[in-house]
Amino acid sequence: MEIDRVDGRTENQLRPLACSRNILNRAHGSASWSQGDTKVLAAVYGPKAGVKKNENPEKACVEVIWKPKTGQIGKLEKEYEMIVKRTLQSICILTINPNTTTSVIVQVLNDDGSLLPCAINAACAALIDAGIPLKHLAVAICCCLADSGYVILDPTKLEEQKMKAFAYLVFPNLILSVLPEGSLKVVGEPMEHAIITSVTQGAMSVDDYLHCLDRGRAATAKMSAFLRKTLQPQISSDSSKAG
Amino acid sequence: MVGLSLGEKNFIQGGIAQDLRSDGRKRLTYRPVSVETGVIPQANGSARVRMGATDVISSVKAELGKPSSLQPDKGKVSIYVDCSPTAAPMFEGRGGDELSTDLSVALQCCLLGGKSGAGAGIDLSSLIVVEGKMCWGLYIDCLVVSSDGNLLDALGAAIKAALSNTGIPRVLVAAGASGDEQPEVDISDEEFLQFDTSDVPVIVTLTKVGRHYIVDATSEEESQMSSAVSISVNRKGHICGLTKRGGAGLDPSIVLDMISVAKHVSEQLMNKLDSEIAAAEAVEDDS
Amino acid sequence: MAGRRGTNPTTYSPSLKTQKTRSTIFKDDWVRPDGRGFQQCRPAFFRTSAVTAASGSAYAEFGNTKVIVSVFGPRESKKAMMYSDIGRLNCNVSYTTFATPVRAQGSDRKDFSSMLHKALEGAVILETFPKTTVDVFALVLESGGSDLPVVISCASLALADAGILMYDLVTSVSLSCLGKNLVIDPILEEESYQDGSLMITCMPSRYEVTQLTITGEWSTPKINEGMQLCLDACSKLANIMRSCLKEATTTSQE
Amino acid sequence: MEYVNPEGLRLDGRRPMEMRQIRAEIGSVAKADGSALFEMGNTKVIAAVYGPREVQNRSQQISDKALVRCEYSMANFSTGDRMRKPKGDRRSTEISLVIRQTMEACIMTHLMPRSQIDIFVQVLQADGGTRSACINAATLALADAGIPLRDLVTSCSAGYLNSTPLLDLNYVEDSAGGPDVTVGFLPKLDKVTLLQMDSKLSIDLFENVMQLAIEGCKAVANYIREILLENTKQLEYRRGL
Amino acid sequence: MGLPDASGDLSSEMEVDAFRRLFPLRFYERHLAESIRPDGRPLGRARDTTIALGAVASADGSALAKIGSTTMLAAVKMEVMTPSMESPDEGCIAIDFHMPPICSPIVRPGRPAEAAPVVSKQLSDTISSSGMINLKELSLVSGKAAWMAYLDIYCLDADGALFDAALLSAVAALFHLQIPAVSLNDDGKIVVSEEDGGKLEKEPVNKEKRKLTLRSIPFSLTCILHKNYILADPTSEEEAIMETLVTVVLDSSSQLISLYKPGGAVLAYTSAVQDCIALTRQRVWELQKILDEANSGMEVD
Repeated sequence: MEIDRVDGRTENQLRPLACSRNILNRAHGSASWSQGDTKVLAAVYGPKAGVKKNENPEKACVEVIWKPKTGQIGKLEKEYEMIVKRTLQSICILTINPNTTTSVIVQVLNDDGSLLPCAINAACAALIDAGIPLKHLAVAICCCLADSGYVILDPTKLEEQKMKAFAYLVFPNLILSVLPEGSLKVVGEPMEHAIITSVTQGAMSVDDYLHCLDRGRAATAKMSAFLRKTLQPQISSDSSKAG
Repeated sequence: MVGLSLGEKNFIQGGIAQDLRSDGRKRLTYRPVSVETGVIPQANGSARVRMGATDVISSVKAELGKPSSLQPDKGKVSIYVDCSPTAAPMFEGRGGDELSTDLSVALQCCLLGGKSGAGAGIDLSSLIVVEGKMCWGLYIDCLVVSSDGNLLDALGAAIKAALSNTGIPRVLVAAGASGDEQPEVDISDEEFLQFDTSDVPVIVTLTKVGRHYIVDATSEEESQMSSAVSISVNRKGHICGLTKRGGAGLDPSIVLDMISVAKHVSEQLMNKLDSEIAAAEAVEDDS
Repeated sequence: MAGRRGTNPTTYSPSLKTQKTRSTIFKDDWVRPDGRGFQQCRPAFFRTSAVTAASGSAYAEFGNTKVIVSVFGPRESKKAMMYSDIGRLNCNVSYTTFATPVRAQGSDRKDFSSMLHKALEGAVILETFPKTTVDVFALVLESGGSDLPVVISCASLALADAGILMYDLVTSVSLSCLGKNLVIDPILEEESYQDGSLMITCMPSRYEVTQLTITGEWSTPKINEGMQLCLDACSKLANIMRSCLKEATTTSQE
Repeated sequence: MEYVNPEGLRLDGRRPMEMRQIRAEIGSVAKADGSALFEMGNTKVIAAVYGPREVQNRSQQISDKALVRCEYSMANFSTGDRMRKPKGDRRSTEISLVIRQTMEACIMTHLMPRSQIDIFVQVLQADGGTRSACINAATLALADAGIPLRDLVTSCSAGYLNSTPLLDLNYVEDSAGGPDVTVGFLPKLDKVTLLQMDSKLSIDLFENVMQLAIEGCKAVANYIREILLENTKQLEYRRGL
Repeated sequence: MGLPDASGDLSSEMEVDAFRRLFPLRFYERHLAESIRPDGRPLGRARDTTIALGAVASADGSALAKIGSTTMLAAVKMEVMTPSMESPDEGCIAIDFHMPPICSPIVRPGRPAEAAPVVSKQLSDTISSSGMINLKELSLVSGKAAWMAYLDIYCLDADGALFDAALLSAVAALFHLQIPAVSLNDDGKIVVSEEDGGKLEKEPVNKEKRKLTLRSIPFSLTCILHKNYILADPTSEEEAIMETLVTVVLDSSSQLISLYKPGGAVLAYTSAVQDCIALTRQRVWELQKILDEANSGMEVD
């Protein structure tokens, strides 16, 4: 099937990825992540002493502040804050630093489609940069479904508007599980097949959704490889310094 | 916040029971009232009223506006009260908002009459310029500068004084305006309409301490009250509004008794205020 | 996406703003819009425990006036306030956007909140929950006139449902002065062209007035008459509320 | 627009170096520990001081000096157009901060550790120079409250319009958009403690204008001293000394 | 999970209520192992659901929906606006979800609940995604006037599955909505036509009261994922203890309108997703029936 994408990509092709970390001096961890023209900056502060509001003697607390490129914070930003927060909570090992708060500030630099997945990727990279203990990585992607039924990945803003429906999906990615086996595993399905987060908009059939899942999952393998590649050398240099 | 010792509390209560209050007054005597008018030159009318250590400023600003479609033959009056933090540190920031709203509501209830305008101190139909099209809106802003009890009475008196000080420019309506358009008007710089404030009621607050009630309570006395009833009475002796503060219940017969006492006291207060206002106006004219 | 909308455009309600002629009420044969007698209240309906999430709650329906009150607490005070050996009562009254005939934006009613507080504080035995706060939150689902009295009566029922100790139930009734007539428990339409109003809040068994508000011009005998009418209605209302509470306890025991 | 006419007179008839009439009154808020009313022409402010007293919010307590707080508010009727704006807008917050810093610098806070001093200034009428008037009123109120001060801070503003340095701008001159220099001055120590300027001005002109404002401050200081002296005499007299 | 042994030892000696408060997770897991929930429901069963149409007389359309004790009141008020330049033939629908302080102990006046804007956004996304309303039906005079439907949903009692109840009440209120009959008056304003029609109205724009044609109605089901269990329609207690939620919205023609899983500690495997969708299919059928019954009940009256 031939698909015309404005920028000449094939249906499975992602836009060029770029990630740089440790770009802010004052933050404990920071990263910027861009997919084509969509660019998000994330900063992590913490773990710091928990404030009274979200104090929990057993678990660490993650709070997310979403800063839009322009304008005021509305319902959309509140929803994104909540989704990013819950997604990050699921990958952090919260029991290590009980009664602390980790703040993640997500600053949108430019929005050209797939904004939420881009922000989740940036936040995840920033958490790694800050050295927050994680269970595994989270890799996010946007799948778009056109009227004719074909699926494209990582759409631009223009494509998002033209499409019938789209799904933001976040998948886990890990090499070695640090958690006890069995508590997460389901017979017959590897963990990479599960989803952390799913947000959809527009009507689609259930089969289309499952198709999106497959395609998104395949693409995230590439993204996570990229993420690991970008983060690896710095980690080794850090440890050599420490050593 | 008034922090009083047990002895002080007993002293105040005992004094009231014996009709001799801490500052030497009888139960139904007001503190000296002083009125100063024209204190805010930018406003159409203003007055500063002091009752003992209570000090309030009231200003009246008139703006042309459109009457509400429900009452096309009436002007609009609104009253706002602001408690300055100078009066008490607890009014800092938003701390004075609650009291401000309470006082605004009580003043509106006491001075502006019922929904249809019956019993209002200000004749709303005199504010109309062109029926259904244009009217004066009176914005009465009050500021509590210093607070030593009995704010409502002082504010009521200040509003009455400010209204007698108010001059509203005469408006000449240019002919030929019809239909939807706003009529063209010419606002006079020289000619002013004075208000007839003889109908504006005065507010008398009776504060119940122990078994007795007193007028013009100071803040120390107010801290000992069980409840207080503010009654606004006009020159005809009719009740124009009533609100109650304080949680303690009152027997209905006591309420009626309080009303008759308030009527009696209001006459004295009204006369005293009128003479003070006249004196203040005379001073202002001289200067 | 079709639901794309930026700032909402300005809108207006197409309802007819008919100028009610007040003159009709001066005629001798004037009848109330809902056909009640001048001294007849609307049928009152109460139900307790309307909200499970609250410590106590009540729903009240007087004609078209529908109100829910929830009581939370006694619980920790919201702000770190000064030590107090008596409890605090915190009241809030708000309206839904569709409660009034014209859709309203600002739904919080500060003035009603403070009136509700004044009406209740005398009846609640604050000494029984020192240092803590009892929150009384009211939501007017639909406004059909005499909103505040209904909120007050409903709130006292909710407090009783929450097991907060009170000296007595608090009931409240208002009346409107229309020309020479005194009509009790007015509906929205009557309130809009009233000459004066009188609202009484009382503890019927103790025969004590906790709150009284009068607007408009009144002569003393008329106040007398109005107060008596309201007090009688209050005690009738108290009976209805009491039977509602009794019913609730008997059904829960079964 | 012409702010200085050929005869050398300003819009309100003053000469360029002339201040508006100033008037002060001590003890205008009976319940406060110290209070004063200060007028500069049509600008009229009231300041009230509460303290030194116990710190209200424990977390703000400072162990070796007093906590100074300030709130600036404007009455609804203080300006020509009636307005109802929320409390704590940016301008009020900024002026509160300026007044607080200026006053804190001259209060001997180390003498009153673990205590709190509240300064509340209320603008009754605004006609330019509210900042200066507030500082002057606050100084008087602090002195009235008997709070130990290093010196009496006084403040005055000066501007530069129609190539003329002008002392003590009123509202019309203030809103002309020209440079506006506000100075806070400690007369005994002969030191400037507050200096603010909007718009731009060449360095040598700036010195002239600032010097003019300082002269204004000195004049205010003299008046304030007189008022305080008078007040003290009154107090003595009342005590029968 | 932290202290399985300690709780295990104590559980035999402790009262049920105390055990429930101290070890809520263990308490639930014991129930789940027996395939039953503390309120007596099987895992996949939703709570009793009722809909009452026309609960608010002052609104043009309204409904009260209850799922267990979660109660939602939704009402639509119609106002007139000038349509935007891009779509002169379309009206607009503004959806807002409120959590007044009465509904839950965590909401206090002056501080809106965190969940309220999120649910609000989810509702407007779902309703626009489903395409249930043809915005062209809300047009009055092309380019001049169109309806703005204000749909406000108030949560009266919050006990879990807020979105499900809110969507149900919103859909029911739109179902009940009757667009008033209006006409254009001389000033170019839209006014309600008078019943007797005695006045000389310029032109009736909307001659008689009419209902919207709803194309396909979306219904939703929220499930909790915990280990390998799927719990349909959670209460607020269950939501607080087990945090991973999946909300599936399907419309009457079984199209997937939304699959919403905002993070959470438990990962959703494809099989679990399919199970949730299957539960929702069943629930859609139930809800459709309840809505039809509520409607026929209205018509009988």
